[in-house]
This record gives sequence, structure tokens and C-alpha cells, in this order.
Amino acid sequence: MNDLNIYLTVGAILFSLGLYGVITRRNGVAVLMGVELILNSANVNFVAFARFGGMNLSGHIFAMFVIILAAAEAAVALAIIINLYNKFGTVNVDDARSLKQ
Amino acid sequence: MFIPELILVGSMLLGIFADLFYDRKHSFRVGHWIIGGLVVAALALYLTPASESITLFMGTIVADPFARMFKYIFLLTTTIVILMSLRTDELKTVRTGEYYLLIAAITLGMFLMASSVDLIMIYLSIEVVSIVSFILAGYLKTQVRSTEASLKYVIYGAFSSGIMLYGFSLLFGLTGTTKLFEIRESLAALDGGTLTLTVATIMIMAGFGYKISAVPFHFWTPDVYEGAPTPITAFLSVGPKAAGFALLIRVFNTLFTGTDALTASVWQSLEGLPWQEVMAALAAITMTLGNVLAIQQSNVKRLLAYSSIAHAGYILMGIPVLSQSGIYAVMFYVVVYLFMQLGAFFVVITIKNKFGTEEIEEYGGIGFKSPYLGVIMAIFLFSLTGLPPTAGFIGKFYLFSAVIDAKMYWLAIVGALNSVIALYYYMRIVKMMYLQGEREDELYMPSKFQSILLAVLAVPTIIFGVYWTPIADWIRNSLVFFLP
Amino acid sequence: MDWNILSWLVWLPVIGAGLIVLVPRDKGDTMKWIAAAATAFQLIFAVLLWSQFDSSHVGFQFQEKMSWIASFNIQYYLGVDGLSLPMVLLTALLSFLCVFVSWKIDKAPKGYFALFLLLDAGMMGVFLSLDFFLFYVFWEVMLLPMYFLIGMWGGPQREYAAIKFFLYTLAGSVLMLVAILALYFTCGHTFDMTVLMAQANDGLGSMTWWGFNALKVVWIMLFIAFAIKVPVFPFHTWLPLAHVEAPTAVSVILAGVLLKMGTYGMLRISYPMLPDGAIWFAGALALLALINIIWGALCALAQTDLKKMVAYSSVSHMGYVLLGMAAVVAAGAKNGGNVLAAEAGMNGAVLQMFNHGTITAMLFILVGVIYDRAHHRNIDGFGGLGARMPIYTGVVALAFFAGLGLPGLSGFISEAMCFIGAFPVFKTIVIISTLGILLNAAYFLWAFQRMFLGKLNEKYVDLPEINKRELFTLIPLAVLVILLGIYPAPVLDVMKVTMGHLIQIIQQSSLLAAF
Amino acid sequence: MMTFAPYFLILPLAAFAIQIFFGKRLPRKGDWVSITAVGTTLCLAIAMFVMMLFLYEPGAKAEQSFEWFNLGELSVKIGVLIDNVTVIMLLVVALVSGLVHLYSVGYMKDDPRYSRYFGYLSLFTFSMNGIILSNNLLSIYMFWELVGLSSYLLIGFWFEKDSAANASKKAFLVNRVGDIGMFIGIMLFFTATGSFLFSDIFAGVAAGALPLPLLTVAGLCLFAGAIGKSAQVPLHVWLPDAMEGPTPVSALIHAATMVAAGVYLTFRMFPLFTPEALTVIAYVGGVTAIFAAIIAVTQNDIKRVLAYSTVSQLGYMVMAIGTGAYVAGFFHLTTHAAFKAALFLCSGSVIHAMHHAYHKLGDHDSDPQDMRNMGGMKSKMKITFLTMFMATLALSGVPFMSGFLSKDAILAGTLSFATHHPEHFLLPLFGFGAALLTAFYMFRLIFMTFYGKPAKQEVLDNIHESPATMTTPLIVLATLSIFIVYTLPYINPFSDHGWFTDLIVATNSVVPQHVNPSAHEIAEGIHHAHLPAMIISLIVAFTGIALAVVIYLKKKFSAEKLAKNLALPYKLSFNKFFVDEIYDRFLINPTIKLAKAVGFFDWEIYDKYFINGFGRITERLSRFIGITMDYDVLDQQIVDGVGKSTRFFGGALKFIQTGKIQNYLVWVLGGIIIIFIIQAM
Repeated sequence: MNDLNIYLTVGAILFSLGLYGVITRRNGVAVLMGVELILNSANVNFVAFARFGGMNLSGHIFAMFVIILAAAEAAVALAIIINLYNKFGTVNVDDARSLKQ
Repeated sequence: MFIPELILVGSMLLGIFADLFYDRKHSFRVGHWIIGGLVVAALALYLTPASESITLFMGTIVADPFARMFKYIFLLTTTIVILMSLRTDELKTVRTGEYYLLIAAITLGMFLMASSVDLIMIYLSIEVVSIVSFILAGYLKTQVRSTEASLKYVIYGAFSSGIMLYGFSLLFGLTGTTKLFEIRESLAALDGGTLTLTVATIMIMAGFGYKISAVPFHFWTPDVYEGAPTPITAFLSVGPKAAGFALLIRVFNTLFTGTDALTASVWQSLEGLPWQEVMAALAAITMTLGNVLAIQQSNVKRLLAYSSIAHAGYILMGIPVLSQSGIYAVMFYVVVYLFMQLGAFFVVITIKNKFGTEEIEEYGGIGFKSPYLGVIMAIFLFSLTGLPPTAGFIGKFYLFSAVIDAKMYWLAIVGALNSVIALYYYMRIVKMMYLQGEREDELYMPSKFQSILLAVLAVPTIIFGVYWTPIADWIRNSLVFFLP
Repeated sequence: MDWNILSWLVWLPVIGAGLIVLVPRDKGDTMKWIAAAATAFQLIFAVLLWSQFDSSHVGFQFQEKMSWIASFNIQYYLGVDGLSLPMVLLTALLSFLCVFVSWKIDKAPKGYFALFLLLDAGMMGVFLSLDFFLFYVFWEVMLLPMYFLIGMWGGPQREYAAIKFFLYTLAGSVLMLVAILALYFTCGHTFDMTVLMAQANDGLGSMTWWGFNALKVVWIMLFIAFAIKVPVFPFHTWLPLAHVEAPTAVSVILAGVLLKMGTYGMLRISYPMLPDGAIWFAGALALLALINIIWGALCALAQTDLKKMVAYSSVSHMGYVLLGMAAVVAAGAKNGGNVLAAEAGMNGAVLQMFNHGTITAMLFILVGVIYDRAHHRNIDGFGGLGARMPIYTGVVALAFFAGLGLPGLSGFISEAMCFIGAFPVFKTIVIISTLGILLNAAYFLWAFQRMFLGKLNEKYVDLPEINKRELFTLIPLAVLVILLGIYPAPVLDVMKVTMGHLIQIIQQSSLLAAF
Repeated sequence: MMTFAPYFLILPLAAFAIQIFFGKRLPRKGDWVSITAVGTTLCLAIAMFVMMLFLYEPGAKAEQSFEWFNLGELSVKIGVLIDNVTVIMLLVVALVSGLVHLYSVGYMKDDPRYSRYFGYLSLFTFSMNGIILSNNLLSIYMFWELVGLSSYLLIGFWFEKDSAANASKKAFLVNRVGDIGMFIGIMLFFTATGSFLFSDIFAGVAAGALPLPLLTVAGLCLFAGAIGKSAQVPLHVWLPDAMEGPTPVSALIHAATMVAAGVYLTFRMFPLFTPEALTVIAYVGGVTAIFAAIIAVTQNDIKRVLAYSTVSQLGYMVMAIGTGAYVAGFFHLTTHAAFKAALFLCSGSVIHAMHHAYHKLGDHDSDPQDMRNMGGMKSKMKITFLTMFMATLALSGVPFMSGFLSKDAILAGTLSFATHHPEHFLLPLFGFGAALLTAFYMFRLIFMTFYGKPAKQEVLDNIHESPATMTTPLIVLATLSIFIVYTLPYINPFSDHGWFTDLIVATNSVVPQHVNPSAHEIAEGIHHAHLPAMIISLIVAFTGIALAVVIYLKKKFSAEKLAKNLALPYKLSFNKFFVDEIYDRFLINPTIKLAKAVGFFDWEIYDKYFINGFGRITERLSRFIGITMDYDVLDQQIVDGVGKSTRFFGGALKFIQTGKIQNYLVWVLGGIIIIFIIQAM
């Protein structure tokens, strides 16, 4: 199989791992890492397509933006998790369950 | 032109600067600055030629009547929400300077959402709105519920935007470009839908679905709405939702339809990709689930949250119709929905301030304690139910007519029966306010400012129910998309 | 008539309501007098309208038409014909009387009378509007005041009754909304009833939805919407509850006017717009009529609550109306074009609507009178009142005998016309439903005996006799009941041309030959 | 004559209105209002009668119709028909009614609702005249129910008595059963001929508007009305109970006039009846005659005896019409009106006397109507006794009395009918049997009341003759039961030939294809059967009287012993063959039960569980979805599932980690996958 598919496979695996992490990790930080994985899997795709698809650079640009936003998102999320830690004394997302039906 | 956006940014910077000089007590004054900025922006928007439709920044965003109309909606929503926030007791405890700045930032994000035509810009704008809303949802750091709401919101948001992003990447791979119109060309060129395209579509749908809180991407809504400060809840249930719909309309009708979309009055979905059945089904499920779940809520904010899911379902009906009249109905409903939803929330805030409760059971006799609030609330609730002669009825009327015009009778009947369910739980509030309790001797009249703001929201709700030709025309004129 | 009398009829109560809202809330009597004045003027206008009406003229008179929402081709379009005129008079009369019936309301009189006038306006609007959209708006607008009137001034179970009424009716009317829009888009993008009458039948007849003939689907949707109001058998259970819980005046309006809207809607909309549907459905309609008559009568026979008994008697009596309406197919070719029967049935149906309006109004007012004195409505709880309150007993006797269709009182002639009309087509059904005559007599006489005959129940030795105000509300109705019983021609003359025209429309339908 | 007609309706109606609204405030409680009204009608009736006599033309007939209302094509006409029959009926009603008014002045003297009583009487007179004058089925039906109303009001006049209240309700409802049949008949005729007028209907039927079987049915439906009104079997049950009303009312309504209305209707409709219909009618009449007579034999309540005898006599008339001898039937109607009214008024005066006697003795328990408490009154109440005796002779069919002539004619009719149709031999048997019993029970009544010893002597001592207002009517009516009144100008006590039979001419049937015998043939047959009939009837009448004498006067056998020996028939007769009990058991109670069941189902089951079911289902659904979305459930079901599956796919995973917010995400994934599946398909 050619190079593009290798990259895509890598991206897909990353994506799945990310999903799995987001869904199964209790630790808030770990969950965030799962999200990062998902985003980066997308980045891998973008770059791969841009490179092997023999196309313009917009793929790379997109990846750049995603990285930036991921950083911003992570910053906000971490802040919130810290706040959570102050409130609940833990970073386990599943301890926050005061809001329910 | 980009001037209104620039003005927004400017007023934001100004606000940050001004905030330095306010102490904790007076930092709410920033809100006034921002309102000023919004007004000026509105003015600027008004001054830009109405029918212009151009692209900016290398074709990443457009300025066309469609976007323009939504910008007005955003400005109005933001202004009202800021006015609410200035009056709510929830925010008395914290320093609110940044709060208003962040709201302004969201407004900017929504502006971009309504007008972006490039995948990058779409993702960017969505993230701007999302990230800031995360912060606002958790703005009351000291409150457990608020913190928890923001946590759930952020994880959920990041997750679904991630999925959407992955979908974008696939789409990009299929077509090799990020510009909607070019993507559309190549999609039309590539015969039939491939599996990849389907996957991409659905992943994107997930991203948008999360923004407009459509089933099954709605789970964050009740918790976040209940946890967040009420003005933010009101804001989230109107502003970003409207932006989401604007984006949804633009993207889906640009990408996944036959090339005649946005010009013809009725068009087809991209062949090999019959997404409108799915969308219709989503609409039906969304409104039903929203209503059915709203029935058993005991907390008014939560009830309104679920009902807002139901309303998303109604609005969603207009999109799979794939016709001008469908989009028209959506825009109309968004306008109407703005008034009644914000109004209902503001009444909730006022009642919370005065009587200190959000529980339906404790609303007993408010209609007698404060006739003004009672009547106003009743108007909003009837409108939300969709009873004539209120604007809500007209909104539903347009939606149903669009659906029926497209011969989707089953969807129309589902929607109609749903409004019966809706009647039940909205009436529960009315029942508590009026059918309980007895005549009181001293009546509570909200402050002049609140009364006026309530009237400002309530009067259109009635007027547009009786004579809505003006906004009808306005919307008809704004039903013009940029085309390359 | 260059001044828009119809608009006045509709909007006068709204003006009244506006004034009442302005009155300071401790001035109860002022409000009552304002309400009385508004409804009195309305009544005068209605009588004026009656006198000016040209009964020899087919089609709508005093039309008022102006564009409302041009973009959707919605009009503000009012008009009156032989079908709506009696209903208009009935509405005006009952509203006027009911103001005095509810004179003793002292809980939040401002809200009560304002809402009552709004209700009045809504009913007038329904009977007068010729634009389908306008019709629907009025139809819905009526619900809100009704909800509050039952819910705030009603009996112990009022909240449940109110919401049940509301849900029931709304469930029907949303279907009507869908039907309206279907008509709009299939029949020339208009809500103008007169146009729809011309186009709807052919417009829908050709289409099929989900394998059904579109016309039948629309007919069914409309029928359910109206049947819930009538109420036709499976949809009738909101009625006893709502009537029992509602305050007297509201029960009067509910039974006297609102029930008529169902049958009015069928005659105004379903029949002329979808004659094929009317013929296709006539058999079922007759059957439902039979069930209504017998079922309602049996239920009434079983009741111990006087008001509930009267409520169920309404179910039974509205069955006669349906029977008369089903008779229209007698004009069909297959039935030998028996126009006589069709006329008897259709006119009988409308006359029955009017007469039942007056009779049942009397009955509910009388129930209210005794309830105000004894504070219960248990039939077995009284006894021998005839000796104690002779005048009241006399009036009740009049009302009861009118209710059981005694000749010489208005109920008889309309019921007889309905039967005679339907007889040639639906022999068996009519013969069975004549049992209704017997059952009606049974429960009315039985109740009368249990309440007024026999030994005087010593609990009520000093029950006060009916007072002047109450008599004032009853006498006009009583007079109408007797006069129309002896000489129904005045009302019939007003409606017969319209009805004849309607029958012609049905006759022209293509299905009729095949029926 | 036509000009007189309106007054027969207007005057009594006006009197009714005045009495109801102002009666209490008028001098003498306004009895004079009603009396004047009915008196005037009486004068008018007499005037018309005289005119009729002098015109002396059998077929005399004046008719006038006007449009009541029209609906375009359909025009409903009603109107007035005056012929000899009408005139005679008017006279009968006016006369009896007038006398009863007069009588009531004394009888009802100190009743609290005196004025209302006269109002009701006027209402009755109004509606009865309406029936007589109508020339169409519609207005007949209307007045038909109105007499029902007035009878309801008068039976229940003393409504404090539960028995009276029940009786009135029963009367109205039982009549309504018949009326429904009548209404169906009217609808049949209207559907066929498009009109309610007799003339149109006759013409239409003659033209064959209805096929014969249908015509039979229609005729019988009309006759059902008569069954109800004239208390024929099986709807006779209301009449005996109706005796709860004041006695003058029983005389007027339930003996002389209203109950005759059924016969009158059958008489009017005679031309419409097919032979089959007539046969049915004849048998209904015959059975009624014998059936009621049997019951009358054992009753002890003086009024009930008379009530059953009324039923039985009405049966005679109906049977006469059924057998075609309908002139005789109408003749009997007339004569019967006189002497039966007399009998009732006499019994009234007896009861009046007894009542006062008991009242004076302060005895409120004993029943003043029970014949066992009476006896020996002959000496005390001469006038009453004499008049009653005459009337009894008339009723028992003793020569020189009107009853003899009319009953004789009827029997002749049945006899000739039986000779033409031997298979119907039962009818004459019924007739003569009834005649025998009639004579028997009437004299039983006379002997028990006026002869022998009273149960309590002191009661007898306090008996006084009634006032003149009461006795005058008795005398008048008694005189009217002498044969000569009806046979003038001929004076032959053994032939009914006279002005009456001359003026009342038989009309031919309009039934197509001449299936019915013509009036002439019928008349011939009757003429031939005349002599044998007379002989037999004389024999049976005197046998009956003799039996009565032996048992009740000479006391040769004791009635009690007889009763014991004939236990079963006695029981049956005494308990009126348990008809009421049967109806209660098998008709009324089941209906009430059904009603209760339906009411219960409608309210407690259909509404509660089905209609509210929708609401409840929605509620449940919401709760259910709420729960499934609740976290704990999700932990167990979904997430563990995901965990397991991930372990299954992903390989080694020590333990399942689960989160709460993540449950949402699981749902999102699930949703995406589902959508994908749908979409991909």
C-alpha cells in the first residue's frame, strides 16, 4: 500500500485511541489528552492529504490553526479542571455529578 | 465589509482597558461600554449597503444579506443578555468586567460563524464561540454547579468539535480544498457519494448537532443550562444556537446539495447522499425527546433547557425541506424564538431575584403576587407553545407550511402533536402562577428598567403574532446568499 | 349597511375587556356593568343584523374583506349567511345573559369579566370569519380564556378539567392546522373559504397520500378537529368534566355555543369544501350519531350529579344534529334525489343547534340556581322541592320537558326534522335511535321526580325561592323555547336558502351517484 | 263550522295560561276562568252538534290546511278537519269536561293547589280538542304528547305521595313507548307520501305509495300509539296506576276522553289498515278486553275495578275496529264515555264521603277506596246510588241502556267477522266472555258498596250525600246512558238504528287491490249477525248479574272459599298476572343496570385509562427516558458494555474505568453509528 494510506491508518488509530481515552479515562487531564489525540489525528490527515494529494498548502494551514486552537482549548480546560480540583478535591470528572435528572 | 466586526474588537479592547480603572464594585460598567460598542456596530452594519454580497480575506468569509440578518440577531441578543446580566443578582458576587468582554468575544465568533465559507474559518469561529462559552458557563467559580457545568461543557465541546474536525479532514481529503464553493464543485463532479463522504457528512453533522443541541448530540444542554448563570443560559439557548443554524444552512446547502441550491426555490440533495431523510428524522426525534423530557422537569431553567431542545427540533424541520421557504421559515422562527426565549428567561431571573426560587412548585400564585410578571410570563409561554395570536404561532405556522409544501405530512403531524405535549408542560407553569394562590393585597411591580425590558420583549411577541409583514419582508430580502 | 356591523360584533367585547382592565380592581360592579353594556350592545347589533339580513339571498352578506398578510395571501374576511346568523344571535344572547348569571362572581372579577368578553369575541369571530386562517386564529384564541375561566373560577377538580379541555381541543385543532395548510397548498394558495369551496374538492380528489385519497385524509383530520368540539362519541369525555367543574356561566357558554362550533365547522367547512368527503362519510356519521344519542342518554340515566346528567344529555342531543347532517345524502341520485328529506335533515340539524343552545343554557342556569342554594348537585340529595319552590320547579319542568323533546317546545320540532330527514336513508339507525326519545324522557322525568316530587326533604324547608335576577336570565330563553316550539318558521326562513344551496353543492358531487 | 274551530283551542289555552300565572291571585282561585272557557266550548259544541243534526248529511266534511313552515321544496302543512265524528267527539269532550269541572269545584274544594288543578284541566281540554280537530298526523302527534303531559301533571297532582309521583312518570314513559312506534309510522308515511295530511296520505296509499307489507307495518306502527294511549295489552300497565290522580281526573282523562284518543286515532286511520293489520288490531283488542275483565273481578279498590273495566271496554272498541265494525266501536266510545264517567264520578262521591267520614273519626290509616270497608251506603247516598246503578246497567249491557246497544253492535261485528273467517273464532269468545265478567264485577261492586253491612257501623253513620255541584253531573251523565238518547228519532230499545248510526258513515279502505271488504259488505254482515249476537249477549249479561247476586248479595257461597278453590287463577287475577313485576324484572331494571354499566365504563374506564392513558404514556415515556439517561443505569448497561467490548477488541484491560460525563459521549458515538448505519443503507 502506498504512503498516504499508511498516514491515514495512523490517523485513524490515533482517532480511535482518542475516542477510547475520552470515554474511559476518569482523570480529567487524561480525558483532555484523549481530545488532543483526536485533534492531532485530524492534523495527521490534513497534512497527509496536503502532501500526498499533491495539493495546495491549505492542509498545512489548517493543521496550524488546529494546533493553536487546541492549545487555547487545553488552557481553558485545564483551568476548569483546576477549579474542579478546588471544589471537589479531585480531578476525576465522574465525581462531578450534582447536576442530573 | 468587515467594519462591524472591527468595531466589536475595538470595543472589546476598549473594555479591557477601561476595566483596569474600575474596582470590583464598578467593573460592571464595562457592560455599558460593550453595549455602546454593540450599538455602534449595529449602526455600522446598518450603514453597509444592504444588498452587497462579497467575500473577504481570500474568500474565507462572505458578507451577504443572509449573514447580515443573523448579525442583527446576534447584536440584539447580546445587547439584551448584557442588559439582563446587569440586573441579575447572581453576578453581584463576582467581578464582572471580563464577563462582558467575553460575551462580546462570543458575539464576534458568532459573526464569523454566520459568514464563514471556508472550513478553516468555520472551525475557527466555532471554537471561538465554544471556548468562550466554556468560560462563561463556569464563570461563577465559587459555585459547584457552575464549575461542573463548565467541565462537562468543555469536554463535550472539545470532543464533538474534534469529531467534526476529523470529518473536515476527510472532506478535505476527498476534494483537496477548504473553500466551500470549490468543495461543492468537486463533490458535484465526483459521481455519487462515496462511503468516505458519508462518514465525513455525519461527523460534521455531529459537530453542528452539538452546537444546535440536536438529538443525539444534546446531552450537555440540560446540565450546562442549569449550571450556568441564568443570563448565560439564555444567551447560549439563543445566540450560538442561531449561529449554529446559520452555519448549518450555509454549509449543508452549499456542500451536500445539487448545484442549484441557494438559487432555485426548491432543490435536491447531493445524489447518493440522501441526508435530508436523516435530518428530518433527527428533527422529529429532537422535538419529541425535548418535549417528552421537559414534561417531568421541576426546575424552570431545566424545563426551558429541554424545551429549547424541542425548539431546535422544530427549527430543524425547515432544513431538510430543501427549499427557500424552508430556510425562510427557519430564519423567521429564529427571530421569533429570540424574543420569547430571552423573555421567558428574563422573567425567570426577575422571579429569582424577587422570590428566590426556580422551582415550578414554588411559583404558586405569582400571577396574583405580581400581575405584571404573570401576564408577561403567560404571553411568553403561550408563544413558546405556539398559540395564536402570538409570534410563536406564526413561526410554527411558517415551519409547518414549508414542511407541508414539501409533502412531508408525517413530519408536520409529528410537529403539530408535539406542540400539544409542549402545551402540557408550559401550562404547568401558568397553572402554578394563576390557578394556585389567592388574591394578594400588596403587589410586586418589577423595577422600571426591568418592566421596560420585559415589555420590549413581550410587545413584539404579540405584534408579530398579529401583523408580521415587516419582518416577513425583511427576511425575504435577506434570503440572498453569496455565490461565486 | 355601510358601517362594518360584523367587525363591531366581533370587536365590541374586546373594547369592553380593554375598559374593564383599566378599571381599578376593587370596583367590581363597574366591571360588571361594563361587561353588561358591551354584551347588550352586541346583542342589539345581532338583532339589527337579523332584521337587515336578506334571507332570500344565497351566499354571504355584509362582507368585509381586506388584505391582512399579503405575502401569505391571508385576509381579514368576515361575512354572514343563513348558517352563521342563528349562531351569531345565539352567541350574543347567551353572552348577554351569562353576564348576569355570573353577577355574583366576586373572586377577581376583573380577570373574570375581561376573559369572558374575550371568549365572547373569539366565538363571534369563529362564526363570522370567512378566511380559514382567521377562523383558525379565533378558534384558538377562544381556548385561552376558556382555560382560565374553568381553571380559576371552577369547582374542586378545576385544574384537571381545564388542562384536559385544553389538551383535547388543541390536539384537534393542530390537526385542523395541518389540514388548512394542506388545503392551502393544494388548492390555489388561498385561505379564502369561498374560493376553497369552489376548488378544494377537485384539488384534493385527485391526489393520494400514503395510499389514501388525499380528500379523505383531509376530511378525517378536519372531522377529528370538529368532532372533539361537538363532541362525537369517542372524543366526548372532556365534556362532562369540563361542564361539571366550570362555573355556571361558563358551562352555559360551553354547552350553548362551543359545542355548536363543531357542527358549525363541519357545515361551514367540511361539507361545502369536500362534498365528496361528506358523502363518503355520511354512513359513519349516522352511526356515530346513533352512538352519541344512545350512549349519552344511557350515561345521563346513570348520573347522580345533576350537572353531569345535563352534560351527558348534551352529548345525546348533539347526536340529533349529526343525524340530521347525515341526512344530506338523501338528496343523492341513489336515494331517489329525496330533496325533501335532505332539507328536513339539514335545516333540522341547524335548528337543533340553535334550540339545544337555548334549552341547555336554561338547564345549566337552573342547575346553578339550585347549587347556589343547596351547595350540592346530588339528585338524590333533594326531594319534594316542588312544594317548597313552585316557580323554580315550574321553570325546571319547562326546561326538562323541552329537553325531552315535548311537542310545543322548541326541542321537538328540530329533533323530529332530524329523524324524518335521516329516515329514508338510514332506516335502521333512525329506528334504533328513536329509543333516545324514550331514554331522554326517562332520565329527565326520573331526575325531576327525585328532586321535586315526593316528601319535602326537611333539610330544605327554608330554601329560598328563585330570585328576580335569575328569572331575568331564564325568561328570554323560556320565551324562545316556547315560541320556536309553536312557530319555528322565523329561524327556518333565515337558514333555508343557505341550506338549500349547501344541498345543491352536495348534489353536484360526483360520488353521490355512486353512493 | 270552521269558524268555531279556533275557539276550541284558544279558550282552554288562555284559561290554562291565566290559571298558571295569576290563578292564585284571582277571586275563588280562578276556577270560574276554566269553567267559563270549557262552558263556552260546550255551547259551541252543542251549536255545532245541532247544525250537524239539521244538516243531517252523513258525509259532511269541512277541511282547511295552512302551511306551518317550509324549507324550499319541503312545505309542512297542518290544519283542521271537521266532520260528524269530529263534532261528536268535541261534544263528548266538552260535555264530560264541563261536568267534571263542575264536579271538581266541590271535590277539590280545599286543595292548596286548587287553581293549578283547573289550569291543568284546561290544558288537557286544549290538547284533547287539538287531537280531535287535527287533519294531519304531525299535529295529532304533538297534541298526542300534550295530553300525555297533562295526564302526567294531573296523575302526579298530589306529588307528595310517592305512589302518585311514580304513577305519573310511569304513565308518561309507557305512553312514550307507544308514541315512538307512532312516530316511526308517521315517518314511514311521510317518506312515502311527502305529507302529513290525512287526505294526501290516503291518496298516496291508494296510489300504492307503500307496498302492502310495508303498509301493514306502517299501520301497526301508528296503532302502537293507540296501544299506548288506550292502554291496550301489553302497554295497559299505566292506566290502573293512573288512578292515583284525583277521581274527577280519572273520570275525564282516564275513562271518558284521553284513553279514547287511541281508539279515535285507529278509527281515523281505519282506511289505511291492511287485513293483516286489522287482524292484529282485533286480537289486541279482544285479548285486552278479556284480560282486563279477569283482573277486574278480584280487585277490591273501587277505582281499580273501574280502571280495569275501562281497559276492557277500550279493548272492545279496538276489537270492533279490528273486525271492521268500527262504527259500532265509535258508538261504544261515545256511550262508554258517558256511563264510565258517571261511574267514576259516583265512585268519587263515595270516596269523598268515606274520606270525610274517616276524617271525622280521626282515622287516617284505613283506605277510603277499599270496597271491603264500604257497604250499606244505599240508604245514605240515594242520588249517588241511583246514578251509579244506572251506569252499571249500561256498562253491563242491560236493555234500555245505551251500553246494551253499542256493545251489542260490537259483538255482532265480531260474530259476523268470525263467521266470515272461522279461524278467528276466538274473538267472539273473548267478547262474550268479557261481557259476562263485566256484568259480574260491576254488580259485585254495587253490592259490596251499597248493600250489605259496613265493616264499621260508625263510618256509615258519618256518611253524607255529596253537595249539589257533585251530584248534578251524576244525574246528567246517568240520563245520558239511556238508550233513547242515541236512537232518536226511532224508539226501539233493541236496535241501535238512529241518528248516530245514520250520521257516522263507514268509509271504505284505501288499501290498493281491494283486499279489504267494503264498508257495505261489513254492514251487511253485522246486520245478519245482529239477532244471535243480541240473544247471546243478553244471556251472558244476566248470567253475570245472577252470579253476582248469588255470591255477593245472597251470600250463597263465600267469595273467600271460591278464591281458595280457584287458588291459581285467583292469584293471577288478583296480582294482575304479574305484568308489572315482569316488566320491572326484565325491562326496567336491566336498562338501569345497563345505564349504570355504561356510565361507569365511560367515566371510570374509558376516560380514566384510555383517554388519560395518552397523557400517562407520555409521562411514563419521559420518566423512562429520564431514567435510562440517568447515570447509574448507564454505568451498568452502556459503559460497561463499551468497556467489555473494548476489552474484547482492544485486548488486555485490567479493570473497567467508567466516567459520568463520558456516558454522554458514549451516546453521541452510538448516535453517530446509528445514523451512519441508516445513512449507509
